[in-house]
Amino acid sequence: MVNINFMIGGEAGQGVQSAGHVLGKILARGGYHVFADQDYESRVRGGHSFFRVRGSDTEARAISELVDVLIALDKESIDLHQKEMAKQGVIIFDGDKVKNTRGNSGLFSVPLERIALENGKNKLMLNTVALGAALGLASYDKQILSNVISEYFGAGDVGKENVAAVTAGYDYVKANFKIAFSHNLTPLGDGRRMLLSGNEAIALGALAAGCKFMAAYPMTPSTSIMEYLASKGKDFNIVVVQPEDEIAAINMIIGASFAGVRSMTATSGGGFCLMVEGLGLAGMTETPIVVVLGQRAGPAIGLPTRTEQGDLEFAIHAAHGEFPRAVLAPATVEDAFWLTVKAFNLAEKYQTPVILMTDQYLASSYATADKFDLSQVTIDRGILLSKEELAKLGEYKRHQITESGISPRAIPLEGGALVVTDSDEHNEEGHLIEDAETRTAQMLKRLRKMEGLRKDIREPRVYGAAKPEVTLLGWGSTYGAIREAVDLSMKDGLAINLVHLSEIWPFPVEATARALQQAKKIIAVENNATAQLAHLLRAETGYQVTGKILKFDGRPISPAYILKQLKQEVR
Amino acid sequence: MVNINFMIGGEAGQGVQSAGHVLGKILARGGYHVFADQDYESRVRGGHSFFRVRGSDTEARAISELVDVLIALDKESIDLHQKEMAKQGVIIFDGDKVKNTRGNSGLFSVPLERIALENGKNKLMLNTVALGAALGLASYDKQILSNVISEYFGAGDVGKENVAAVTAGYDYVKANFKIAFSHNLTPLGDGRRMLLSGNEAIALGALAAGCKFMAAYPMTPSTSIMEYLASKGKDFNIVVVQPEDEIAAINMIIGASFAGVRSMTATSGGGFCLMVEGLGLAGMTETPIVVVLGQRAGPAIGLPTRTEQGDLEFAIHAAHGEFPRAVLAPATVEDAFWLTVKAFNLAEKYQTPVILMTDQYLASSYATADKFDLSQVTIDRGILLSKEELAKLGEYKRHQITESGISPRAIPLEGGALVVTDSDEHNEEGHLIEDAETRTAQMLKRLRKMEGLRKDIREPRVYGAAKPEVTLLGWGSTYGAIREAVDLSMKDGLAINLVHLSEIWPFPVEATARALQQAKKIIAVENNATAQLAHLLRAETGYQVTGKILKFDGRPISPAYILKQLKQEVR
Amino acid sequence: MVKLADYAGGPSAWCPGCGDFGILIAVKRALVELNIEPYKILMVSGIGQAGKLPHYTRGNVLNVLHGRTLPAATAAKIVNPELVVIAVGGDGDGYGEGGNHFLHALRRNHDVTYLVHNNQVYGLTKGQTSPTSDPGFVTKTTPQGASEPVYPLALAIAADGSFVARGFAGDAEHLAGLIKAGVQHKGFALIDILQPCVTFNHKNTYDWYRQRVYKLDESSYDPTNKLAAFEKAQEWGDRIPIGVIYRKTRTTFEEQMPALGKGPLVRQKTDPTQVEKLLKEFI
Amino acid sequence: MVKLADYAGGPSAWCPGCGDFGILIAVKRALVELNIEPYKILMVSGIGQAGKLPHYTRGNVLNVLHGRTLPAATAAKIVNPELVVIAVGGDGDGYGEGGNHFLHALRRNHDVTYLVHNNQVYGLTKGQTSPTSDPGFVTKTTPQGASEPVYPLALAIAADGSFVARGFAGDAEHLAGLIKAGVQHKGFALIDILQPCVTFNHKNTYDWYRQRVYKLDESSYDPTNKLAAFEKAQEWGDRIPIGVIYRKTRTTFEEQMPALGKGPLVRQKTDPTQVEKLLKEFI
Ligand SMILES: Cc1ncc(C[n+]2csc(CCOP(=O)(O)OP(=O)(O)O)c2C)c(N)n1
Ligand SMILES: Cc1ncc(C[n+]2csc(CCOP(=O)(O)OP(=O)(O)O)c2C)c(N)n1
Ligand code: SF4
Ligand code: SF4
Ligand SMILES: [Mg+2]
Ligand SMILES: [Mg+2]
Repeated sequence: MVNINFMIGGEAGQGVQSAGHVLGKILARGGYHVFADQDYESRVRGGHSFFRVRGSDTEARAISELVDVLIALDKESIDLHQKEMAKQGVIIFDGDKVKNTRGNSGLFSVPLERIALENGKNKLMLNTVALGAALGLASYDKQILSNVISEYFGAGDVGKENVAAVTAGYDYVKANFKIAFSHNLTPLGDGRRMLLSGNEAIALGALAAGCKFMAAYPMTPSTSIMEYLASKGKDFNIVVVQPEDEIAAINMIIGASFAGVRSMTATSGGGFCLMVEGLGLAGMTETPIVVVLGQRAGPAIGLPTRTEQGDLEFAIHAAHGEFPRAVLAPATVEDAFWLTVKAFNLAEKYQTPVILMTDQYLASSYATADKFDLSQVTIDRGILLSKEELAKLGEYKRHQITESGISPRAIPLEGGALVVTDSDEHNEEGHLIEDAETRTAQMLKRLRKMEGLRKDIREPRVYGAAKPEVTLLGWGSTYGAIREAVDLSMKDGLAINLVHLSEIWPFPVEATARALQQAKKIIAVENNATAQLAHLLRAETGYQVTGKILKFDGRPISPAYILKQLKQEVR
Repeated sequence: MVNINFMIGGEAGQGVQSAGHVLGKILARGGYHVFADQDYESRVRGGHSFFRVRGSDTEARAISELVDVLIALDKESIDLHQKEMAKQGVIIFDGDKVKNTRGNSGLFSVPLERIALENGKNKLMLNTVALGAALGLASYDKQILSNVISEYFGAGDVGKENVAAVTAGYDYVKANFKIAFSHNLTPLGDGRRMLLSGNEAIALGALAAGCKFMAAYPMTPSTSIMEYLASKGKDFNIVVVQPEDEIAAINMIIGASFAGVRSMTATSGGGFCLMVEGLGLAGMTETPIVVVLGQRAGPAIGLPTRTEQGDLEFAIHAAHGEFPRAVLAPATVEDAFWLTVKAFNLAEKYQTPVILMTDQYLASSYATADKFDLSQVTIDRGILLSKEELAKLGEYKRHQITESGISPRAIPLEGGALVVTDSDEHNEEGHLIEDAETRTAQMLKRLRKMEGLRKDIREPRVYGAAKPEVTLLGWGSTYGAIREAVDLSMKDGLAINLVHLSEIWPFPVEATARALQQAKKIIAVENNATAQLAHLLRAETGYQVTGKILKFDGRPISPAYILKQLKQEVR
Repeated sequence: MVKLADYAGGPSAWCPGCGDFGILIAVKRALVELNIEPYKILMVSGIGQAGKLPHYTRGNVLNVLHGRTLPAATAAKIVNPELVVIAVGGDGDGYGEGGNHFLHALRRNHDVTYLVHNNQVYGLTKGQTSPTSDPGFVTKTTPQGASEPVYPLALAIAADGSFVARGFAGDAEHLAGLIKAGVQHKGFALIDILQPCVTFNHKNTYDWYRQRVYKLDESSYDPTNKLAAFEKAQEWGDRIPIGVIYRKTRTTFEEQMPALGKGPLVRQKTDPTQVEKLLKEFI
Repeated sequence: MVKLADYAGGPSAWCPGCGDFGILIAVKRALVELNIEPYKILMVSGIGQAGKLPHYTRGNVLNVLHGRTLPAATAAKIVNPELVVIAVGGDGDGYGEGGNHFLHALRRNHDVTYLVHNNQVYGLTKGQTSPTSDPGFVTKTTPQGASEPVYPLALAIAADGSFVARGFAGDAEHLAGLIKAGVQHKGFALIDILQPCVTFNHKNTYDWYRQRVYKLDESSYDPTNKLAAFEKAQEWGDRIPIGVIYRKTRTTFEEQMPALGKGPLVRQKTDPTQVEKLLKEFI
């Protein structure tokens, strides 16, 4: 099994991120499974950031913590990450620039800047040189390297210079690194997998689902969704508005959806707080909307560029009053695409808000995925009356009471019928009322939609031992890490399995209870401090977890962390 | 046992509310226990509203639904409430004005307007005439009548005219009502009880607790709290600001509290939604604030003048991220006073937000209460360093890590030390940080405060049979109604009890489990559609309710409603 | 031809004599005179007495939250520029809770007509101060008297609003004319309407307004001069101008959106396979 | 005497060359020249690059949420008028997310000094459009170019702000003068500061500003004339005025509050038994 971990470390502004991204692309092009994540501070220049890229010949679902090749763009990167190096790991650094590295082992100096200047004519290309050096160590296919680099930087001069730089880095290592490196990366297959981040997958999902309107206010880690969609505005007939605040954003998408198009917003916890009243409005007026909630470490501003799963119970209970909603939390980049599509379908089918929960980890991690089969994308707009149907109907009632709780929808102007809705409690016609009977009938109607919705929620994923001694319970972005921890533990002889939810509300009560029936020890694994899924699980099923593996320092949960904690839980 | 129920019905603008309030005062002055509630539409004139006043010689904790005397100021009041009349109930109406009342029984016409014009010189005083008539029926003490009326309307002409009007109404009935009326209300004792509403109790509690700053944006049912406090601004040195919106309100009280004074806001669900981000800011910066959340029927605007308990789980989980908070929900008007005081103490002791949950029902219901013993009010400002203590300390760290999680507080300028806090994760000094260790330490520090807080939460109230066959579980404002239902059921021979929470978060896990240990059937009684306390109970204790008595039509739960539903649950 | 009867709505819950009735009549008249059928109208309203207006006429109606009319209204217009979008709210709704949206809708110049029932008080919640209450106005929340108010017209001009007008509920005919002009104007049209609240505002009554308002006459007043308009917008006291205070031609937000090139978004079809070309970028 | 060293703060996380450094220097200088000790200062800041400023100097610091500086700052001032309260934020923070508070703080005239680091872009979130981005400014969220901006100075004048000024981060000395004047001004003092963002705004650079800014000279420009000030506030393009654009004496919010009659609220003692007299009203 081939499995190699690269890390690129440096200051914000040194191009750590783009170098990491290109490295991922190069590995993916060679047929490797790639998983990459990033760590950065809430600043634009300086500080310390790093990007980890794992290449593997089997599916790579998380980062493993031991680094085989560290590209250290500054001294701090060596100091901070030395302890994470694998036994035979190599640290590539620029000895011309970084001094006083005595006491560190595995160091290999490459005159990055000098080579960049000589070959790329620009010292900023030292990243590219370093990539070449790193891949030279692993004797990677040189042609793939230059292909990807030239695609990335274009066919012009910049592209050519970068190809020269990467090649020179590669050659330098080949010529000067004399010891045998631990990994030899021969390309596998033809490498037609995509490499994309959680946010990119969501943006693509929104386009595939036919989202036509997005209003959002920038907020890490969700900003890149709106940025991506804005760049496709003209081509895909989607309007992206950056309004004055998040309150405007959610109320805009309600207006847009009422006017007839699929609409979404994306934010993080702080912005979501401001959207809560609008969420209730969507619930009351039965307006379909999709809200992406990219979690980060709270409370308040917290650690704005770091990850957490601290908002689950908030998302489920957000807004005063009671109304149906769905809460989905993709496990992987692929899930992010498909659940975005599903979010739009559920929102329109049940005419109610759907919250798609990610976190900084999933949003900005890159993973390889088979190309999405777009023919599998279905668009279910729910009961949406055509002009002809409306004409036949005669009188139209926006909030008609039905058995399913779903009232046929009509689009203002387009259908010719008058569409009336109210944020106050209203009658079937949409006009405000005060009486107890109509109120009760409309409440029950709306809440009945939960029954249908619940049937559309998929069961938890169950993975691992059939007769587990230990069951790990997780949700959302931690899937990959927990699954890998299960694999590793099984190899160690532990009968362990994973029960993982990516569609959380309405809670799949029976399916989850069934999945836990065999469980002896249930250990919640969550990227938060209070084990929110465990709390919800008990409320919904009565199952109580016996242990908790938690992390709330803004950093993602890794397989290694789970294993370490597991040792303490299971003795 | 004396127990009489009055109802005054009419359009908004006809003075239903003030008449009802005066009636309550009159009964209270005669030594009766009074409970009164109101029902009104979201409009200023017209529509239908009513005010119910119950007088009793034992404690009156809720409205009983059978009306003994209905003062119908319009025909609609007769039509709507005829069915609620007690067997021997009397409907007082103005036969000169209201025609076509055939088919209705128990009607007694009093020429209200004519008497008002003759005695009060103003037809608007017909309310007062009607009060006189109603109390004439019950042969109430005439002197008390005129005393209270003249206090209420003042010693001037208006007062005198009203006294004349009430007397004339009284006399008219005495002269013309020939059948024996079912109730005879002889005054009891000296009547030194207060009659006040939930909101008035909260406002008084805030003043007693030394609240010096309130910022709030008008929202039913909480507006009258700010209105009361504004009227006392000069006398009690409290600034009340009505800012541009609720976001400003909560951020203002955070600023005010940081600057050193006890601060509060009050709102309803919609406004609370907008405050959620600020709530998290208070949690993160460890700023004590008190937020009154007066619930009304949601979602969205819902039924803006009507009651509901639909926001419990929202309040407990509101805001992204995880931080300590307390959620208190007064059971009675007395509770409203004492829990307001407690809210300020908890907020300052634990330096975190406290949410005081009421609802339209409690906020605008009136009840008699023994005069609050102000000597029992304690002010616990927590660890607040004096100038001297700070000087001794040398270096001051706003977010010092301590065993209790509580860091000593200092007031900017006043203490001389620099007080620094940040909405980002921060170190002990209050400056923003990025590292995992400091983050974890500060999270744990903040969450440790929950341990102390939990100890300060009182146990559930338990009332009724020692060995119950049935246990009713409730929270907040429904206490009176449920307790009365327990009394009535016990009389019917059912072994039943009540377990009631008015301090809900941190959830009193052990005390509640203990209280439920004996329970065979647990029936949740909640003024909402999804039984939120029941959900929370299961999450916290594992106890699952066996039945639910719910109501979500915007109207309060009455003892009679509980009994009726109970028959279906317990067969 | 559209008739007044086509705009007959449900029974109202306003107080007898409320200025809102005059506004309701003016709205209906304007739409009838413009010969617009109800199904082409979308009225988006906030919460307050003013926010109930759409229920008392006919059209598509989206009644939203307190203060949030403009985001919903402007987005609906983006999605379907063929809808005639009218936003309606009160002074608290629009200049208090919704002040930020007001500012930004003005600058972005969405093609929406915005009617503000400005009674200088909070009506529905029973008489608290409003951002437009006259200085010193005493209410239960401001026993010391209100602070200095916001100046909606001056602000609108400062924000480069493209149509800034003031009407008076006591003159429905003149107001109807303003509403017509507002609807016809391409861009954001603010019509601030002096609206007596007979129940809670005993200062700014019908009489008080009647004694003061005067109509701007385009023959002697040029509403395209920004500086003059700013000065005119300050006039408040003995004389209060009504009419179009400021007018300007400028690009609307919708015109700036390349995505609207193929017509209303609401009529664009979705074909998931179109995304195929994007997927390739990730390989 | 207070020295510059008394205001030495922690290491900064701004980009080298950022205009924020000039502002930081100006703030420190102004406070030193005013001889105010750090413990008397309360800096309330929002979220953004600008919001970090208080960490780089010394004083009491309340760093709040994005857009919420003014509510927190103004309330702190009400509670303790002896505090020198300075609010700090960015253009997105203050005119975008916080636009409503901006409007209303101006009209209420709280005695707070408000510094807006106006780099015409969102810095901390890496380069999106801002409400003050020049029209047509292309960012990742506005590939079609930004819409018309908000005009903070014009708005502030329209809102009857009592001190409206513009400074330039590239001229720390002049800016320090403005900050001093702002702090000394009784009432709300807005200082909008042109601040080059060397990383994300490649249009409005140091050079771009330097070529355009000129100082208003009180000998030839009268900042008390509202109409002239409104006109001056419109000037943007080849020439951009810096200095005090508008100034007016008017009652502060604190002065209107009867509750402040006995001195700062923070020093008022609490005696629960005082409530006894109120309880009687309920009997
Ligand atoms: C978020 C929120 N805050 C407060 C309210 C309560 N509320 C309803 S209407 C209103 C003010 C009404 O005043 P205005 O907008 O001037 O309208 P008017 O009734 O005077 O026409 C308020 C504060 C609400 N519904 N939602
Ligand atoms: C409610 C909320 N929305 C969004 C954000 C994300 N955010 C942080 S700073 C910022 C904008 C920064 O721009 P600006 O205020 O102009 O400050 P600058 O960084 O340019 O100095 C945003 C959108 C946030 N922290 N909170
Ligand atoms: S309260 Fe005032 S604004 Fe509301 S309906 Fe009555 S008169 Fe009109
Ligand atoms: S991104 Fe711009 S505003 Fe932020 S620190 Fe860098 S240069 Fe300054
Ligand atoms: Mg109003
Ligand atoms: Mg900025």
